[in-house]
Amino acid sequence: MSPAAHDPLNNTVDDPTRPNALILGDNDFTSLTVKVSDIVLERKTPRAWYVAFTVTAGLTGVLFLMIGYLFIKGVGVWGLNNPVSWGWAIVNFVFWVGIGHAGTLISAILFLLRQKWRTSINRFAEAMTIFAVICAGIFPAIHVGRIWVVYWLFPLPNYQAMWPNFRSPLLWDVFAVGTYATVSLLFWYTGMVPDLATLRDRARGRMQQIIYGILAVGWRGSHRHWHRYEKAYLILAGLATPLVLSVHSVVSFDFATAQIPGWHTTIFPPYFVAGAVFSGFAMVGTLLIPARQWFGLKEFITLHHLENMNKIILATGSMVGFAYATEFFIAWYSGNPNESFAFVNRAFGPYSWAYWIMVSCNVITPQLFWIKKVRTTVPVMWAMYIFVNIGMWFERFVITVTSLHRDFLPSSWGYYDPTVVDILTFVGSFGLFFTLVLLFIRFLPMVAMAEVKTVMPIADAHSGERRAVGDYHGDIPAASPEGGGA
Amino acid sequence: MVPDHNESPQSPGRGDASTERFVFPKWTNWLREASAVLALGGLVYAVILVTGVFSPEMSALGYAPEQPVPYSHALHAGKMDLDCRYCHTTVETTARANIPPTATCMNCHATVRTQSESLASVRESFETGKPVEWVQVHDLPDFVYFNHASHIQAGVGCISCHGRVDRMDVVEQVEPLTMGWCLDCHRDPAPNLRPVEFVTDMEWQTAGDADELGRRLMEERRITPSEDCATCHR
Amino acid sequence: MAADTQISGLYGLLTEFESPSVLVQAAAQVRDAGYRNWDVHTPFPIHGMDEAMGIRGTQLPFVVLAGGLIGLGLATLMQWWMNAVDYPFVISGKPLFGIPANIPVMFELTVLFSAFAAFFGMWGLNGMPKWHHPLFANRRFLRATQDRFFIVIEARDPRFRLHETSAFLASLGGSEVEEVKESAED
Amino acid sequence: MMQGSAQQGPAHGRNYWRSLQDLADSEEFRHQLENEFPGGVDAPSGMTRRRFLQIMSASIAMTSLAGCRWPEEKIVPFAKRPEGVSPGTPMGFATTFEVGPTVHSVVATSYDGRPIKIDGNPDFRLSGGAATATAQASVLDLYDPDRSRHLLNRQGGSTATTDWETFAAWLQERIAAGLDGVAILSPATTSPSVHGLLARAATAGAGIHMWEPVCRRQEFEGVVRAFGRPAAAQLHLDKARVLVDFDANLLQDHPTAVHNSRTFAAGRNPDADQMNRLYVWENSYTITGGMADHRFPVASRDVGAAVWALAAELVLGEGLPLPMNSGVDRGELGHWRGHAAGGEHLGAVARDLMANRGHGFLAAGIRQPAAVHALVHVLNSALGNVGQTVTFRPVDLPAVGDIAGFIDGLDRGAYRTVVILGGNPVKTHPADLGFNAALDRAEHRIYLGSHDDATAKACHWHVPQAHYLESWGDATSWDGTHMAVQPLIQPLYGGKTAAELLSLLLDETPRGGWQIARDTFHARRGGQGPAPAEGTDSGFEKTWRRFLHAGFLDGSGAERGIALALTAGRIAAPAEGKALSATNLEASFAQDQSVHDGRFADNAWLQEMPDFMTKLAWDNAAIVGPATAGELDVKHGDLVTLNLAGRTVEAPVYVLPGQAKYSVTLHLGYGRDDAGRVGRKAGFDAYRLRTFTHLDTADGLTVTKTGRTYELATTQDHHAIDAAGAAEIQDRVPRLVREGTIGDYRSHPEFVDHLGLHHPPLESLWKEREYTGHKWGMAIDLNSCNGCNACLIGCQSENNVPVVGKDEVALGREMSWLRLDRYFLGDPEEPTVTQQPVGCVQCELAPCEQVCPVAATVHTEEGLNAMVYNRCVGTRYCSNNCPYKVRRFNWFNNFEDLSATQRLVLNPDVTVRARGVMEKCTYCVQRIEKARVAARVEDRDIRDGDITPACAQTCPTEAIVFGDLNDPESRVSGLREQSRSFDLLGYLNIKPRTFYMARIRNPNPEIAPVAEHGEDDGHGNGKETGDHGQVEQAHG
Repeated sequence: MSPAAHDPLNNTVDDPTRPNALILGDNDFTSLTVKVSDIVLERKTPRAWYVAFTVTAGLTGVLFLMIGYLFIKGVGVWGLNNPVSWGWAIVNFVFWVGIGHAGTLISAILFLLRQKWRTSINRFAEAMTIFAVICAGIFPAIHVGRIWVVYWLFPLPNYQAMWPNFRSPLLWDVFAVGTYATVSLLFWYTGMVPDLATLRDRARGRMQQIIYGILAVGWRGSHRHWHRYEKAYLILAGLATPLVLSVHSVVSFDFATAQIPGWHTTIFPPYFVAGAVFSGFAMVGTLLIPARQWFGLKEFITLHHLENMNKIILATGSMVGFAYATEFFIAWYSGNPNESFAFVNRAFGPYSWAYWIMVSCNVITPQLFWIKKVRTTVPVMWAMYIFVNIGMWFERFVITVTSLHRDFLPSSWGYYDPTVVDILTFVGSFGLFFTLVLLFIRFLPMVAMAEVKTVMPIADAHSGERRAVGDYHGDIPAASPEGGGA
Repeated sequence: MVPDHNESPQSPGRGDASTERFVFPKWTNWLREASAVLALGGLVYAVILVTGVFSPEMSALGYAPEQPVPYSHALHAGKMDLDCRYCHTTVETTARANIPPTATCMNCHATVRTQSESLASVRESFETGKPVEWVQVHDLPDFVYFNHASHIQAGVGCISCHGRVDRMDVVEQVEPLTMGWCLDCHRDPAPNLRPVEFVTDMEWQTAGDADELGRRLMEERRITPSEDCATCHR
Repeated sequence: MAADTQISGLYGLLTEFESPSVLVQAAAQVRDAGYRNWDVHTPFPIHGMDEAMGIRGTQLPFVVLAGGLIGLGLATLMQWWMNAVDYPFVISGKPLFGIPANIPVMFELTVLFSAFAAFFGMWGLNGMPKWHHPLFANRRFLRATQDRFFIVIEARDPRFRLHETSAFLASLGGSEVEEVKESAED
Repeated sequence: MMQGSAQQGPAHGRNYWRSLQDLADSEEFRHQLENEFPGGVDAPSGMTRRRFLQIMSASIAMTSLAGCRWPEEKIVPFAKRPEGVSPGTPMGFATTFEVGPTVHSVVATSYDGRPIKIDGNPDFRLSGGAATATAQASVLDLYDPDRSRHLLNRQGGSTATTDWETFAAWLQERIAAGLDGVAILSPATTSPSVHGLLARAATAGAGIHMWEPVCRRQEFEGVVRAFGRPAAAQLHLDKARVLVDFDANLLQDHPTAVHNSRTFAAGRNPDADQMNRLYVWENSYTITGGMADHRFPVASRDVGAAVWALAAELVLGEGLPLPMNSGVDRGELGHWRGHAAGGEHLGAVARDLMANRGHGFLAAGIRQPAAVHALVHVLNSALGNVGQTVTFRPVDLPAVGDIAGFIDGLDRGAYRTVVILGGNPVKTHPADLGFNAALDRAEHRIYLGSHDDATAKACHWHVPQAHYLESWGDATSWDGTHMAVQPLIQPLYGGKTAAELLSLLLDETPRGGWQIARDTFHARRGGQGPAPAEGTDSGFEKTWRRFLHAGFLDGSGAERGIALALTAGRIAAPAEGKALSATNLEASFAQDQSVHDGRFADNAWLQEMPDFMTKLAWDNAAIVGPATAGELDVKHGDLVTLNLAGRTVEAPVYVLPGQAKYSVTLHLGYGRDDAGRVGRKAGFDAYRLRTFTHLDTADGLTVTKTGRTYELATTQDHHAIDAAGAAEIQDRVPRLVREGTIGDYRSHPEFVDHLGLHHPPLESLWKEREYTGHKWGMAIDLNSCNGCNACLIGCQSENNVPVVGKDEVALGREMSWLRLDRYFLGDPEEPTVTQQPVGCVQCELAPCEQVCPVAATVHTEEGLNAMVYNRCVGTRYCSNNCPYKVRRFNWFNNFEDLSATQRLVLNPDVTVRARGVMEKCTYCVQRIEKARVAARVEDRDIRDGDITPACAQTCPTEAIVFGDLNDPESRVSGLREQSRSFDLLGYLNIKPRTFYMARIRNPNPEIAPVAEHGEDDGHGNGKETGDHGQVEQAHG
């Protein structure tokens, strides 16, 4: 521990007498504001950003080309077939929706749980949520056979006098994902308004002042506003909490309410939610590590934050592993031969390669986070995040494809191979995702300044007073200098 | 809106006078109400668009294309009181109500108005065997299977779908013929039922209560219109 | 009096603080002085300020409750009317209306409408968006969203007397008191 | 515009729904109207009702895409409506479809003048309303866009389009001096008209030769050897209790296969006192082998030895007395007793036959030499079966030469003008005779053929051949009935029939097909000279009309046949060849059930129809058994070089369970590089290995690997099955396809219930819906179904099921609404096989419905699982949730590439499905609605039997029964009550409306000791009583 203890940026020291600071360095309100908002307003955009943006925009172009081709030719351009009617498109949908869980989880659930360390990363995670949900939303829309009538899924009055079928899990999906996207967007935007006002007030260009001015809706930091704002934020967090649990539950209903062996499982909702949080945190980490490195945010997004995330990854990864084991147990214990075979086939059938990739990445890899050295070493954890991302994509692949390819009647057993269009569409969705992330870090405040300010020691109006247990400002180091802003 | 304050704090927290500040003019506060109105209006507009403008009612109602022969139903079916079935012979027995062959026209027009200019193309068709190309007015999508015979046998009058053809010089579509419209009658056929012998009668009115008669006919003739999708779509 | 505000085109008086703890005490004094139309402007919400300013709880939760109930009712009615009344289908031999299958949409619409209520309710109660405000013209006030803390007493407050109020503000421990002008009509 | 796109999609949306009416104003259609039916009709009044020009004009024409409304459509009525025609109402006409010596009496359905469907002629005894897959698919050939459209004249490397008149003038000048030096090469035909004309040609000096790649010559020779005269054996399988099939494939490769299937199935009713028993010796699995109670895989060349061994067992072992003139030497029999080809159970078979003398039946296949046939006839006679289960109709075989004589004549210079009456001999000729070189020697070569194929290209004149639906003609059925061939449509491309071409050669005033058929009909009734002119002889007209109406001349056939007495000379025993081994394989040439001898290579329905056993579509393959494949070290899909006597061809390997060891089956008719767009790339050409001396089987085949692989498209086992999967299949199939022995069935009629999955009682979470009106259901009797594929093509034809091509089939995207699941069970070398037709079973608690977000698939009041194509958005969720995987998705616009002519075959009563739309079996709901309207118009209720789905209509064994489950009197309700009925996957509590009747096998107790079936569910005693129809729900 000792070498780490000398590192001024290491706040992961296990010392029960001295809680780790959440914000490092000699930062006050001013320096925080400057450091974060200058990324958007002052600093010259790094050349690397332009290179990265060119690449991701190109990939986004590929995505739309593939969608255009799909639109002209039909869903047959993918590798789908009769037993496997859902392939990469649905896998990608579940994958992206899953990733979209971290943001709201961090914002909402950790907010309700008074986890102050969330403030440094919640903006980033929420943004990522929105972008992941956008990527996710593309797939169910384009995967239908007749894209031009997809609006029939909405309960709109029409001359056929028909309504959608509310018993279908796909319709639940429409509502769940739609609600989730909407509420996440509202939540993200609400949280961002004070920071947009900061940008407005620091912007020097007229255009910037106007645009950020419009977005900031006239925020002027009035406490009467803050009062309702905090209430609204709390309520939104309260609403988003069951929502975040429900979205992946509903997505899991797509599978769980079907009767295909390997899909028809009551364990799916919790298992999907755990997996979603698992993959979401991994994706947040994947993006956060380069971002904090390149934009000098290590003092705000500290090793402590990363370590906490790694602990959550460890916890949810273990839940996922437990779920895998439970599935097998139930498959055997139920005595249902079709169910048993579905799982034997997963592990040892034609798709066993996918299954074992999934298990290695999702179950074995995260267990390394038990080791403190592993969960506090940045390059190692970044590699782990990549593994988890891969593993979680394969989890969805395994669930979707291996269950479908061999169901009840052996006569209809088949095999599914993706086509180039499948692959490019998926790669293109990453292009879109990273394009949006790049635009976000270039044009919007990456760290929630107003929120971080609240957890800075100097923010405490009662500093010096004895802290109440569970107080919102709980973990402020007693030894930290007072009135740093003076 | 030039700020009236020139003192600039020297801290990095900006507010310095080096740049001009943009302050939104006062009228922008009206945009709040304006955007709310716009959002609500947009919603209403979208609903109207989907239910109304996209509906076949908008495009099909009143459709009255010009026909190659200026045949007047008002004259033949109205003034001269020809029965519909004189020309549309298969309507009672088959799915389609046929358009009469030229020969049917010539039954009369071999002797009546033999020199009329407007009948020139009819005579030509009869001589050459080349059919007259009529423009279809009541045109259902091809995935809809409508059967004239079963409706006629159930006692649905021609008028229910085609309107007062006996008053039309040029046939036009007077009912929307949309799925919702079909369903209205399938769900409550009574008002549109009449004794089978009067199906082609354009003037027929029941002396009593139409609904009551309809219900009686439904019972007598065991008319239970189906709402199953497969009835019309297969 | 309010009248002299009108004449002078004065919006109010503003004073600046550097530390939240001083601000909270200052706010309590303003509250105790009986001012009503005044406000505190801070870059982040300050714990204890509600009490210091004497702000009572907001109505927002009731707005949200109403929104949620509307969402729930709408979802229930919509699903029942659409699938069981207006166009009933026989689907997998199931009942035309059954609560279990309708729960997800009920839940989602409840949350959606609640969230809309919270979002729009909050901005509505805050009177926002409001892009124009006299304070925006003040250079010093730009730091209210960054690192400084302000107390503003509006000229329309019944207790507002330009000199007395100005002196009162100066006594609170902030920096120099400044006049904020009402903007000209556009 | 808006409307159109909203409903039908952008760009080419129109084509989806409107394929029928669309074509009407297209360029191609106008072209057809104006140019391609130019001539008048040759039978003025007889043809009136089918005047294509007039009738086509009744279709609804579509014009421009103008306007904001959807496109303006035009109605083109008749100028003068023909009598008895009402637009949009289908009409049926009886006619006859001939494939070589096989004659199918069919009813062709015409819709506004377009033939759209072929069904069996219900009035004709030998078809009984059923038609084979081939016969049903024949309608598609009519609209084949690659058919020859013009009479071609090829001279010196240039090809000129000409017409019939020019050709006729040239020909008549050429033969003005007589027919000396003229050779006619004809495929096999049963047409009395053609026979008469050929006989006249022979008299006039022409050389007549016949070449049919798959013919019954040896069968007739066998009859001659046994009985001294040619005769057609009439089978009465319903009277047979023990059947022995030596490579005969009686249920498929026989002129009366449809009738055989029906009579065989009739004899297999497990509820009757007697149930027949079938023994089969064959090298490659056939549908007959699939129905066998005992099947013995043996190389095709060794089947003869098996017959001798059986004869020896019967005569020497069981003391069967040999009749007079049997021609069998007892001493020689001793040599064959216990021959390996017969297998170890021959004694039991012999005893079974002895116990059922007069009720047994033995048959040899057409690939077996005449001597084997003769011996089979001797055994049938000896066992007293002749006159009981088999009778004979004496025939006169025309005196014609064979293809070797034809080539010889050309080589000698005796033939200078050659007339080939179809059959594409350039492609199908035996590889060893130098046919092509010989043909080149002829000065003038004339070819009548449907396609501009290899033979057409080798000839100077190519006359387009009329499709049978365009032709007047006649035929003779296997029982001798005089059959009518009459057109439903004017020849699309000015085609001619063989009789018409022959008439041009022979008659001073060439006659048309109508006149020729009438004249022959007249002669057949004993008349002299030409038939009376129309309208002059009312008696003649009356019978002629009755003949045309029925499609056959009633009473003209030999329904019973006669018994013949043996007059056999010595029957030679088969020569023993060198033992077969991995280096000395047997090549066994077989007709293909899809393309036959190659003539249907351009029929997309047949190409895509999976082989009933290999499930292979669009290809043939070198079929080897698992053990042989192991010895040869080849795998499924390996491309190998087949070498037979120095001739080589590359072919992919298909490893088929149950294939006789060291026997390689090669199906003929593929690898047609001269075929049209459909057949060009399908398979390899086995004719290149087939010599005149070894037309059926040949030893000495070697197989060498090329190291390359070839993608074979199958509709089952799309992907190689791993060991765990294979074991699971073996475990699962007995629950899916339930079967037992007759012993089990008689002692425990409920044994079927115990074969299912054990599960707790099934309960629904909600109150289930009651169906009080009609409750449609379907029974499929696995005991009768032999897997002949007829239902599959019937469904395809009725329901506009698209063809998707080999690549899509290989991906697993075949569209067939009905599929035949084929499962092998047991030892891969000697497996049993079962066939199970699976279409949508119309679950009452349909899993597909609840997952559809737009309610595109919902239940009707009668319990049908309706699929609304125009509502479907294509999420494919329903297909995922369908445990039977019977839903089919339109991955692309499958009708995009069809020309206007090809679209003519579509059934206008069924929506043509768009791209992106799910489709599936609907129990032919269009027929249900039609019956309902008919009942409404007639003001009555629907009766049992009013509605027959296409699959049930055409099933040769009547294995499919459709009806109202709420009607206690209906046939289907009766079947539901039987203890053999079971639900497929019933334990899912989805309540399928289609149920199956378990298969009952009748093994010889001596061979298979009374069995374990019914006990192998592990809880055999846990039987519960209950409604048998619901057994699985009551008990697992």
